[in-house]
Amino acid sequence: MIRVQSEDFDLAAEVAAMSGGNLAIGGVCAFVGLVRDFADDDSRIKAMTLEHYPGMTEKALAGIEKEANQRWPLEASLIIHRYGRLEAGDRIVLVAAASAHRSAAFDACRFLIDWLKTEAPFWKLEEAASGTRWVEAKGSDGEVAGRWSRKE
Amino acid sequence: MIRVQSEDFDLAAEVAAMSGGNLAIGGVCAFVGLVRDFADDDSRIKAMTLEHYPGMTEKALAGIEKEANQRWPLEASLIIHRYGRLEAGDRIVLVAAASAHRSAAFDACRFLIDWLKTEAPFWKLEEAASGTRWVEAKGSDGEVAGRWSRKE
Amino acid sequence: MKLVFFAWLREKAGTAEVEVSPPDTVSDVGSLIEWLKEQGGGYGEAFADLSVVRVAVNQEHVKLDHPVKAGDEVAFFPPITGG
Amino acid sequence: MKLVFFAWLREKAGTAEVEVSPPDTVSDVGSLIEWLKEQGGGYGEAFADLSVVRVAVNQEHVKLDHPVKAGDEVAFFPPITGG
Repeated sequence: MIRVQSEDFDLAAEVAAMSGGNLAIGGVCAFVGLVRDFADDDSRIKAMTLEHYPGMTEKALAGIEKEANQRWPLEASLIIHRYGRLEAGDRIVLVAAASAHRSAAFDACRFLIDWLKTEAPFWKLEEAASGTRWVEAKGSDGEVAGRWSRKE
Repeated sequence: MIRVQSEDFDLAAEVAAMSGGNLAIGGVCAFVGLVRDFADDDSRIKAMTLEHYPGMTEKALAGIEKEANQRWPLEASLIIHRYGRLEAGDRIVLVAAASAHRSAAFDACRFLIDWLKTEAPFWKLEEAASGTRWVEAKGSDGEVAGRWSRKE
Repeated sequence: MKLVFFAWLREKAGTAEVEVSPPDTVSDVGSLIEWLKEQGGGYGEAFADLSVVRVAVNQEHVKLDHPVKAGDEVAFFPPITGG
Repeated sequence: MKLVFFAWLREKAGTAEVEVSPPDTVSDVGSLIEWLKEQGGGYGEAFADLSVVRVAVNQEHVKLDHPVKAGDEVAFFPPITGG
Protein backbone atom coordinates (compact mmCIF):
# COMPACT_ATOMS: atom_id res chain seq x y z
CA MET A 1 0.00 0.00 0.00
CA ILE A 2 1.18 3.54 -0.65
CA ARG A 3 0.02 6.80 0.90
CA VAL A 4 1.01 10.42 0.42
CA GLN A 5 -0.27 12.64 3.21
CA SER A 6 0.47 15.72 5.28
CA GLU A 7 -0.61 14.06 8.56
CA ASP A 8 1.67 12.09 10.86
CA PHE A 9 1.37 8.29 11.10
CA ASP A 10 1.52 5.75 13.94
CA LEU A 11 4.23 3.17 13.31
CA ALA A 12 2.61 0.37 15.31
CA ALA A 13 -0.86 0.91 13.85
CA GLU A 14 0.47 1.03 10.30
CA VAL A 15 2.58 -2.10 10.67
CA ALA A 16 -0.32 -3.91 12.37
CA ALA A 17 -2.71 -2.88 9.58
CA MET A 18 -0.22 -4.01 6.97
CA SER A 19 0.63 -7.38 8.48
CA GLY A 20 -2.19 -8.15 10.90
CA GLY A 21 -3.83 -11.53 10.46
CA ASN A 22 -1.34 -12.85 7.93
CA LEU A 23 0.17 -15.79 9.81
CA ALA A 24 2.67 -16.50 7.03
CA ILE A 25 4.68 -13.43 8.06
CA GLY A 26 7.81 -14.26 10.03
CA GLY A 27 9.39 -10.82 10.00
CA VAL A 28 8.65 -7.17 9.31
CA CYS A 29 11.38 -4.67 8.57
CA ALA A 30 10.42 -1.01 8.85
CA PHE A 31 12.35 2.19 8.27
CA VAL A 32 11.26 5.60 9.51
CA GLY A 33 12.95 8.75 8.22
CA LEU A 34 12.97 11.76 10.54
CA VAL A 35 13.72 15.46 10.18
CA ARG A 36 17.15 16.08 11.71
CA ASP A 37 18.06 19.41 13.27
CA PHE A 38 21.17 19.79 11.13
CA ALA A 39 21.83 20.05 7.39
CA ASP A 40 24.43 18.17 5.37
CA ASP A 41 26.84 21.07 5.97
CA ASP A 42 26.15 20.81 9.74
CA SER A 43 24.24 24.10 9.94
CA ARG A 44 21.17 24.16 12.20
CA ILE A 45 17.75 23.37 10.78
CA LYS A 46 14.50 24.34 12.51
CA ALA A 47 12.08 22.87 10.03
CA MET A 48 11.58 22.00 6.38
CA THR A 49 8.82 22.03 3.81
CA LEU A 50 8.40 19.04 1.53
CA GLU A 51 7.06 19.87 -1.90
CA HIS A 52 5.97 17.06 -4.22
CA TYR A 53 4.42 16.41 -7.61
CA PRO A 54 0.87 15.18 -6.96
CA GLY A 55 -0.01 12.41 -9.36
CA MET A 56 3.53 11.51 -10.31
CA THR A 57 4.41 10.89 -6.65
CA GLU A 58 1.72 8.24 -6.27
CA LYS A 59 2.67 6.72 -9.62
CA ALA A 60 6.37 6.56 -8.67
CA LEU A 61 5.69 5.07 -5.23
CA ALA A 62 3.32 2.47 -6.67
CA GLY A 63 5.99 1.55 -9.22
CA ILE A 64 8.67 1.18 -6.54
CA GLU A 65 6.39 -0.98 -4.41
CA LYS A 66 5.49 -3.17 -7.40
CA GLU A 67 9.16 -3.62 -8.25
CA ALA A 68 9.96 -4.70 -4.67
CA ASN A 69 7.16 -7.25 -4.76
CA GLN A 70 8.48 -8.65 -8.01
CA ARG A 71 12.00 -8.99 -6.64
CA TRP A 72 11.20 -10.49 -3.22
CA PRO A 73 8.54 -12.88 -1.89
CA LEU A 74 6.71 -10.31 0.23
CA GLU A 75 3.52 -10.89 2.17
CA ALA A 76 2.93 -7.14 2.54
CA SER A 77 4.60 -3.81 1.86
CA LEU A 78 3.92 -0.20 2.74
CA ILE A 79 5.14 3.26 1.79
CA ILE A 80 3.87 6.39 3.54
CA HIS A 81 5.45 9.73 2.64
CA ARG A 82 4.45 13.04 4.16
CA TYR A 83 4.53 16.47 2.52
CA GLY A 84 4.15 20.02 3.80
CA ARG A 85 5.94 21.71 6.68
CA LEU A 86 7.71 19.42 9.18
CA GLU A 87 9.78 20.34 12.22
CA ALA A 88 12.96 18.73 13.53
CA GLY A 89 12.09 15.35 15.06
CA ASP A 90 8.99 14.88 12.90
CA ARG A 91 8.51 11.68 10.92
CA ILE A 92 8.87 12.12 7.12
CA VAL A 93 8.55 8.65 5.66
CA LEU A 94 7.76 5.07 6.57
CA VAL A 95 8.64 2.09 4.41
CA ALA A 96 8.04 -1.47 5.53
CA ALA A 97 8.19 -4.97 4.09
CA ALA A 98 6.88 -8.23 5.55
CA SER A 99 7.93 -11.70 4.50
CA ALA A 100 8.12 -15.26 5.78
CA HIS A 101 11.89 -14.74 6.06
CA ARG A 102 13.83 -11.85 7.53
CA SER A 103 16.32 -11.59 4.70
CA ALA A 104 13.65 -10.69 2.13
CA ALA A 105 12.04 -8.25 4.57
CA PHE A 106 15.35 -6.42 5.14
CA ASP A 107 16.41 -6.35 1.50
CA ALA A 108 13.01 -5.19 0.24
CA CYS A 109 12.73 -2.50 2.93
CA ARG A 110 16.10 -1.08 2.01
CA PHE A 111 15.28 -1.22 -1.67
CA LEU A 112 12.05 0.74 -1.02
CA ILE A 113 13.83 3.62 0.72
CA ASP A 114 16.85 3.64 -1.61
CA TRP A 115 14.70 3.81 -4.71
CA LEU A 116 12.24 6.24 -3.20
CA LYS A 117 15.13 8.63 -2.63
CA THR A 118 15.95 8.77 -6.33
CA GLU A 119 12.58 8.10 -7.98
CA ALA A 120 9.83 9.77 -5.94
CA PRO A 121 9.41 13.47 -6.80
CA PHE A 122 9.88 15.22 -3.44
CA TRP A 123 11.98 18.29 -2.70
CA LYS A 124 13.03 19.62 0.67
CA LEU A 125 13.16 23.33 1.48
CA GLU A 126 15.12 23.74 4.71
CA GLU A 127 14.54 26.57 7.18
CA ALA A 128 17.74 27.68 8.83
CA ALA A 129 18.36 30.80 10.92
CA SER A 130 19.87 32.40 7.79
CA GLY A 131 16.77 31.76 5.67
CA THR A 132 15.37 29.01 3.47
CA ARG A 133 17.35 26.83 1.11
CA TRP A 134 16.51 23.98 -1.28
CA VAL A 135 18.35 20.84 -0.25
CA GLU A 136 20.80 19.59 -2.87
CA ALA A 137 20.60 15.94 -3.89
CA LYS A 138 23.40 13.73 -2.66
CA GLY A 139 25.35 11.93 -5.33
CA SER A 140 25.53 8.99 -2.92
CA ASP A 141 21.75 8.45 -3.18
CA GLY A 142 22.04 7.79 -6.90
CA GLU A 143 24.95 5.44 -6.33
CA VAL A 144 23.07 3.55 -3.63
CA ALA A 145 19.98 3.15 -5.82
CA GLY A 146 22.26 2.12 -8.67
CA ARG A 147 23.31 -0.92 -6.67
CA TRP A 148 19.81 -2.28 -7.15
CA SER A 149 19.86 -1.94 -10.94
CA ARG A 150 18.97 -5.12 -12.70
CA LYS A 151 21.69 -6.59 -14.83
CA GLU A 152 19.83 -7.12 -18.07
CA MET B 1 18.56 -0.75 25.75
CA ILE B 2 17.75 -4.43 26.12
CA ARG B 3 14.73 -6.11 27.66
CA VAL B 4 13.70 -9.75 28.17
CA GLN B 5 10.03 -10.09 28.99
CA SER B 6 6.97 -12.30 28.63
CA GLU B 7 4.67 -9.37 27.82
CA ASP B 8 3.97 -8.01 24.35
CA PHE B 9 5.40 -4.63 23.27
CA ASP B 10 4.10 -1.67 21.29
CA LEU B 11 6.33 -0.95 18.31
CA ALA B 12 5.52 2.76 18.07
CA ALA B 13 5.90 3.39 21.80
CA GLU B 14 9.20 1.53 21.96
CA VAL B 15 10.68 3.31 18.95
CA ALA B 16 9.45 6.67 20.27
CA ALA B 17 10.96 5.98 23.71
CA MET B 18 14.22 4.94 22.11
CA SER B 19 14.60 7.85 19.71
CA GLY B 20 12.29 10.56 21.04
CA GLY B 21 13.85 13.95 21.53
CA ASN B 22 17.14 13.09 19.83
CA LEU B 23 17.11 15.48 16.88
CA ALA B 24 20.34 14.04 15.46
CA ILE B 25 18.44 10.93 14.34
CA GLY B 26 17.70 10.85 10.62
CA GLY B 27 16.47 7.28 10.39
CA VAL B 28 15.31 4.37 12.50
CA CYS B 29 15.37 0.81 11.19
CA ALA B 30 13.29 -1.71 13.13
CA PHE B 31 12.74 -5.43 12.71
CA VAL B 32 9.90 -7.36 14.33
CA GLY B 33 9.94 -11.16 14.35
CA LEU B 34 6.57 -12.92 14.50
CA VAL B 35 5.37 -16.45 15.20
CA ARG B 36 4.43 -18.01 11.85
CA ASP B 37 1.75 -20.67 11.59
CA PHE B 38 4.05 -23.08 9.76
CA ALA B 39 7.32 -24.81 10.63
CA ASP B 40 10.44 -25.05 8.48
CA ASP B 41 9.09 -28.36 7.12
CA ASP B 42 5.78 -26.61 6.26
CA SER B 43 3.75 -28.42 8.95
CA ARG B 44 1.17 -26.36 10.82
CA ILE B 45 2.09 -24.62 14.07
CA LYS B 46 -0.48 -23.40 16.59
CA ALA B 47 1.87 -21.92 19.14
CA MET B 48 5.35 -22.15 20.59
CA THR B 49 7.04 -21.78 23.94
CA LEU B 50 10.28 -19.85 24.15
CA GLU B 51 12.66 -21.06 26.83
CA HIS B 52 15.72 -19.01 27.69
CA TYR B 53 18.67 -18.85 30.07
CA PRO B 54 17.97 -16.04 32.52
CA GLY B 55 21.12 -14.12 33.25
CA MET B 56 23.04 -15.28 30.22
CA THR B 57 20.30 -13.96 27.92
CA GLU B 58 20.63 -10.42 29.26
CA LYS B 59 24.42 -10.68 29.13
CA ALA B 60 24.38 -11.90 25.52
CA LEU B 61 21.92 -9.24 24.36
CA ALA B 62 23.89 -6.48 26.09
CA GLY B 63 27.04 -7.76 24.39
CA ILE B 64 25.39 -7.78 20.96
CA GLU B 65 24.07 -4.26 21.47
CA LYS B 66 27.48 -3.01 22.62
CA GLU B 67 29.15 -4.56 19.57
CA ALA B 68 26.66 -2.87 17.23
CA ASN B 69 27.33 0.49 18.87
CA GLN B 70 31.06 0.00 18.43
CA ARG B 71 30.67 -0.86 14.76
CA TRP B 72 28.23 1.87 13.69
CA PRO B 73 27.64 5.50 14.74
CA LEU B 74 24.27 4.87 16.41
CA GLU B 75 22.22 7.41 18.31
CA ALA B 76 20.11 4.69 19.93
CA SER B 77 19.52 0.95 19.82
CA LEU B 78 17.00 -1.46 21.27
CA ILE B 79 16.52 -5.19 21.69
CA ILE B 80 13.34 -6.64 23.20
CA HIS B 81 12.94 -10.43 23.25
CA ARG B 82 9.93 -12.24 24.68
CA TYR B 83 9.84 -15.66 26.34
CA GLY B 84 7.04 -18.03 27.36
CA ARG B 85 4.13 -19.28 25.29
CA LEU B 86 3.32 -17.37 22.10
CA GLU B 87 0.66 -18.06 19.49
CA ALA B 88 0.84 -17.73 15.72
CA GLY B 89 0.85 -14.04 14.81
CA ASP B 90 2.35 -12.95 18.14
CA ARG B 91 5.42 -10.73 18.24
CA ILE B 92 8.61 -12.48 19.43
CA VAL B 93 11.37 -9.95 19.09
CA LEU B 94 12.04 -6.32 18.27
CA VAL B 95 15.43 -4.95 17.32
CA ALA B 96 15.94 -1.34 16.26
CA ALA B 97 18.79 1.01 15.48
CA ALA B 98 18.72 4.78 15.04
CA SER B 99 21.40 6.87 13.36
CA ALA B 100 21.92 10.15 11.57
CA HIS B 101 22.17 8.12 8.35
CA ARG B 102 19.97 5.33 7.07
CA SER B 103 22.79 3.06 6.00
CA ALA B 104 24.12 2.69 9.56
CA ALA B 105 20.58 2.17 10.88
CA PHE B 106 19.90 -0.64 8.41
CA ASP B 107 23.25 -2.38 8.82
CA ALA B 108 23.18 -2.23 12.61
CA CYS B 109 19.57 -3.46 12.78
CA ARG B 110 20.38 -6.44 10.63
CA PHE B 111 23.50 -7.16 12.64
CA LEU B 112 21.44 -7.12 15.85
CA ILE B 113 18.97 -9.74 14.63
CA ASP B 114 21.57 -11.88 12.84
CA TRP B 115 23.80 -12.08 15.89
CA LEU B 116 20.92 -12.49 18.30
CA LYS B 117 19.90 -15.58 16.36
CA THR B 118 23.23 -17.28 17.01
CA GLU B 119 24.32 -15.73 20.33
CA ALA B 120 21.26 -15.24 22.55
CA PRO B 121 20.25 -18.41 24.45
CA PHE B 122 16.63 -18.96 23.39
CA TRP B 123 15.02 -22.23 22.32
CA LYS B 124 11.67 -22.69 20.61
CA LEU B 125 9.35 -25.56 21.42
CA GLU B 126 6.73 -25.74 18.67
CA GLU B 127 3.19 -27.03 19.23
CA ALA B 128 1.86 -28.86 16.17
CA ALA B 129 -1.23 -31.05 15.92
CA SER B 130 1.08 -34.07 16.26
CA GLY B 131 2.61 -32.85 19.52
CA THR B 132 5.48 -30.66 20.63
CA ARG B 133 8.92 -30.48 19.05
CA TRP B 134 12.11 -28.51 19.72
CA VAL B 135 12.98 -26.40 16.69
CA GLU B 136 16.31 -27.31 15.11
CA ALA B 137 18.78 -24.54 14.44
CA LYS B 138 19.23 -23.56 10.83
CA GLY B 139 22.74 -23.80 9.49
CA SER B 140 21.99 -20.64 7.50
CA ASP B 141 21.72 -18.59 10.71
CA GLY B 142 25.32 -19.39 11.57
CA GLU B 143 26.43 -18.53 8.04
CA VAL B 144 24.55 -15.24 8.10
CA ALA B 145 26.05 -14.25 11.46
CA GLY B 146 29.45 -15.34 10.15
CA ARG B 147 29.27 -12.63 7.51
CA TRP B 148 29.61 -10.10 10.29
CA SER B 149 32.77 -11.64 11.75
CA ARG B 150 35.56 -9.19 12.10
CA LYS B 151 38.60 -9.91 10.01
CA GLU B 152 41.32 -9.73 12.65
CA MET C 1 1.17 21.12 -23.84
CA LYS C 2 1.16 21.65 -20.09
CA LEU C 3 4.39 22.60 -18.36
CA VAL C 4 4.82 22.23 -14.58
CA PHE C 5 7.72 23.39 -12.44
CA PHE C 6 8.83 22.41 -8.95
CA ALA C 7 11.14 23.61 -6.17
CA TRP C 8 13.73 26.22 -7.26
CA LEU C 9 12.88 25.67 -10.92
CA ARG C 10 9.38 26.88 -10.12
CA GLU C 11 10.81 29.91 -8.32
CA LYS C 12 13.23 30.78 -11.14
CA ALA C 13 10.74 30.14 -13.93
CA GLY C 14 8.27 32.31 -12.02
CA THR C 15 5.43 29.91 -12.67
CA ALA C 16 4.15 26.59 -11.28
CA GLU C 17 2.08 25.62 -14.30
CA VAL C 18 1.58 27.04 -17.79
CA GLU C 19 -0.01 25.98 -21.07
CA VAL C 20 2.23 26.45 -24.12
CA SER C 21 1.93 25.77 -27.85
CA PRO C 22 5.47 25.46 -29.16
CA PRO C 23 6.13 25.36 -32.94
CA ASP C 24 6.58 22.06 -34.81
CA THR C 25 10.35 22.38 -34.58
CA VAL C 26 10.03 21.53 -30.89
CA SER C 27 10.08 17.72 -31.04
CA ASP C 28 11.84 16.66 -27.85
CA VAL C 29 12.58 17.88 -24.32
CA GLY C 30 15.89 19.42 -25.38
CA SER C 31 14.37 21.55 -28.15
CA LEU C 32 11.48 22.49 -25.85
CA ILE C 33 13.96 23.87 -23.31
CA GLU C 34 15.80 25.84 -26.04
CA TRP C 35 12.51 27.32 -27.22
CA LEU C 36 11.49 28.25 -23.67
CA LYS C 37 14.80 30.08 -23.11
CA GLU C 38 14.05 32.17 -26.20
CA GLN C 39 10.70 33.17 -24.71
CA GLY C 40 12.48 35.17 -21.99
CA GLY C 41 10.98 35.62 -18.55
CA GLY C 42 12.62 33.44 -15.91
CA TYR C 43 13.28 30.53 -18.25
CA GLY C 44 16.83 31.62 -19.05
CA GLU C 45 17.78 31.49 -15.40
CA ALA C 46 15.80 28.30 -14.70
CA PHE C 47 17.57 26.41 -17.48
CA ALA C 48 21.03 27.98 -17.11
CA ASP C 49 22.58 24.69 -15.88
CA LEU C 50 20.90 21.61 -17.32
CA SER C 51 23.04 19.32 -15.16
CA VAL C 52 20.71 20.10 -12.25
CA VAL C 53 17.45 19.93 -14.20
CA ARG C 54 15.39 16.75 -14.26
CA VAL C 55 12.41 16.14 -16.54
CA ALA C 56 9.29 14.02 -16.50
CA VAL C 57 6.92 13.60 -19.45
CA ASN C 58 3.46 12.45 -18.48
CA GLN C 59 4.79 11.76 -14.98
CA GLU C 60 7.62 9.44 -16.02
CA HIS C 61 11.31 10.34 -15.61
CA VAL C 62 12.83 10.95 -19.06
CA LYS C 63 16.02 12.22 -20.69
CA LEU C 64 16.48 15.32 -22.87
CA ASP C 65 16.01 13.38 -26.10
CA HIS C 66 12.54 12.14 -25.09
CA PRO C 67 9.87 13.26 -27.63
CA VAL C 68 7.20 15.77 -26.64
CA LYS C 69 3.91 16.48 -28.40
CA ALA C 70 0.69 18.45 -27.98
CA GLY C 71 -1.27 17.23 -24.95
CA ASP C 72 1.79 16.11 -22.99
CA GLU C 73 2.42 17.14 -19.39
CA VAL C 74 6.08 18.10 -19.14
CA ALA C 75 7.56 18.65 -15.66
CA PHE C 76 10.85 20.34 -14.79
CA PHE C 77 12.43 19.97 -11.36
CA PRO C 78 15.77 19.67 -9.55
CA PRO C 79 17.24 16.27 -8.55
CA ILE C 80 14.84 14.90 -5.98
CA THR C 81 15.53 15.02 -2.24
CA GLY C 82 12.72 13.11 -0.55
CA GLY C 83 12.76 10.27 1.91
CA MET D 1 30.07 -26.58 40.36
CA LYS D 2 26.56 -25.79 39.16
CA LEU D 3 25.25 -27.48 36.03
CA VAL D 4 22.22 -26.13 34.16
CA PHE D 5 20.40 -27.73 31.24
CA PHE D 6 18.01 -26.25 28.69
CA ALA D 7 15.50 -27.39 26.06
CA TRP D 8 15.77 -31.08 25.05
CA LEU D 9 19.05 -31.45 26.94
CA ARG D 10 17.14 -30.60 30.11
CA GLU D 11 14.49 -33.17 29.21
CA LYS D 12 17.02 -35.91 28.40
CA ALA D 13 19.26 -35.16 31.37
CA GLY D 14 16.15 -35.24 33.55
CA THR D 15 17.22 -32.16 35.47
CA ALA D 16 17.24 -28.39 34.99
CA GLU D 17 19.91 -27.63 37.56
CA VAL D 18 22.23 -29.70 39.73
CA GLU D 19 25.26 -29.17 41.96
CA VAL D 20 28.14 -31.59 41.30
CA SER D 21 31.64 -32.09 42.70
CA PRO D 22 33.62 -33.85 39.98
CA PRO D 23 37.09 -35.28 40.74
CA ASP D 24 40.27 -33.36 39.94
CA THR D 25 40.67 -35.26 36.67
CA VAL D 26 37.79 -33.18 35.32
CA SER D 27 39.61 -30.11 34.07
CA ASP D 28 37.68 -28.97 31.04
CA VAL D 29 34.19 -29.18 29.51
CA GLY D 30 35.06 -32.30 27.53
CA SER D 31 36.23 -34.27 30.56
CA LEU D 32 33.23 -33.01 32.56
CA ILE D 33 30.89 -34.46 29.92
CA GLU D 34 32.75 -37.80 29.95
CA TRP D 35 32.50 -37.93 33.74
CA LEU D 36 28.76 -37.10 33.65
CA LYS D 37 28.12 -39.92 31.15
CA GLU D 38 29.73 -42.33 33.62
CA GLN D 39 27.32 -41.16 36.34
CA GLY D 40 24.41 -42.76 34.42
CA GLY D 41 20.87 -41.33 34.65
CA GLY D 42 19.87 -39.39 31.55
CA TYR D 43 23.35 -38.02 30.87
CA GLY D 44 24.25 -40.80 28.44
CA GLU D 45 21.33 -39.92 26.22
CA ALA D 46 21.75 -36.17 26.65
CA PHE D 47 25.37 -36.28 25.50
CA ALA D 48 25.02 -39.04 22.87
CA ASP D 49 25.73 -36.60 20.00
CA LEU D 50 28.03 -33.74 20.95
CA SER D 51 27.59 -32.11 17.53
CA VAL D 52 24.23 -30.77 18.77
CA VAL D 53 25.39 -29.79 22.25
CA ARG D 54 26.46 -26.24 23.03
CA VAL D 55 28.13 -25.14 26.24
CA ALA D 56 28.45 -21.95 28.26
CA VAL D 57 30.74 -21.49 31.25
CA ASN D 58 29.74 -18.66 33.55
CA GLN D 59 27.25 -17.54 30.88
CA GLU D 60 29.75 -17.23 28.04
CA HIS D 61 29.72 -19.49 24.97
CA VAL D 62 32.76 -21.82 25.09
CA LYS D 63 34.23 -24.85 23.33
CA LEU D 64 34.83 -28.32 24.74
CA ASP D 65 38.43 -27.55 25.71
CA HIS D 66 37.42 -24.64 27.94
CA PRO D 67 38.60 -25.19 31.55
CA VAL D 68 36.10 -25.75 34.35
CA LYS D 69 36.67 -25.45 38.09
CA ALA D 70 34.80 -25.50 41.38
CA GLY D 71 32.32 -22.63 41.62
CA ASP D 72 31.71 -22.42 37.85
CA GLU D 73 28.23 -22.38 36.33
CA VAL D 74 28.29 -24.75 33.36
CA ALA D 75 25.30 -24.74 30.99
CA PHE D 76 24.43 -27.36 28.35
CA PHE D 77 21.91 -26.65 25.61
CA PRO D 78 21.12 -27.30 21.94
CA PRO D 79 22.06 -24.81 19.20
CA ILE D 80 19.97 -21.74 19.88
CA THR D 81 16.78 -20.94 17.95
CA GLY D 82 15.62 -17.55 19.19
CA GLY D 83 14.74 -14.39 17.30
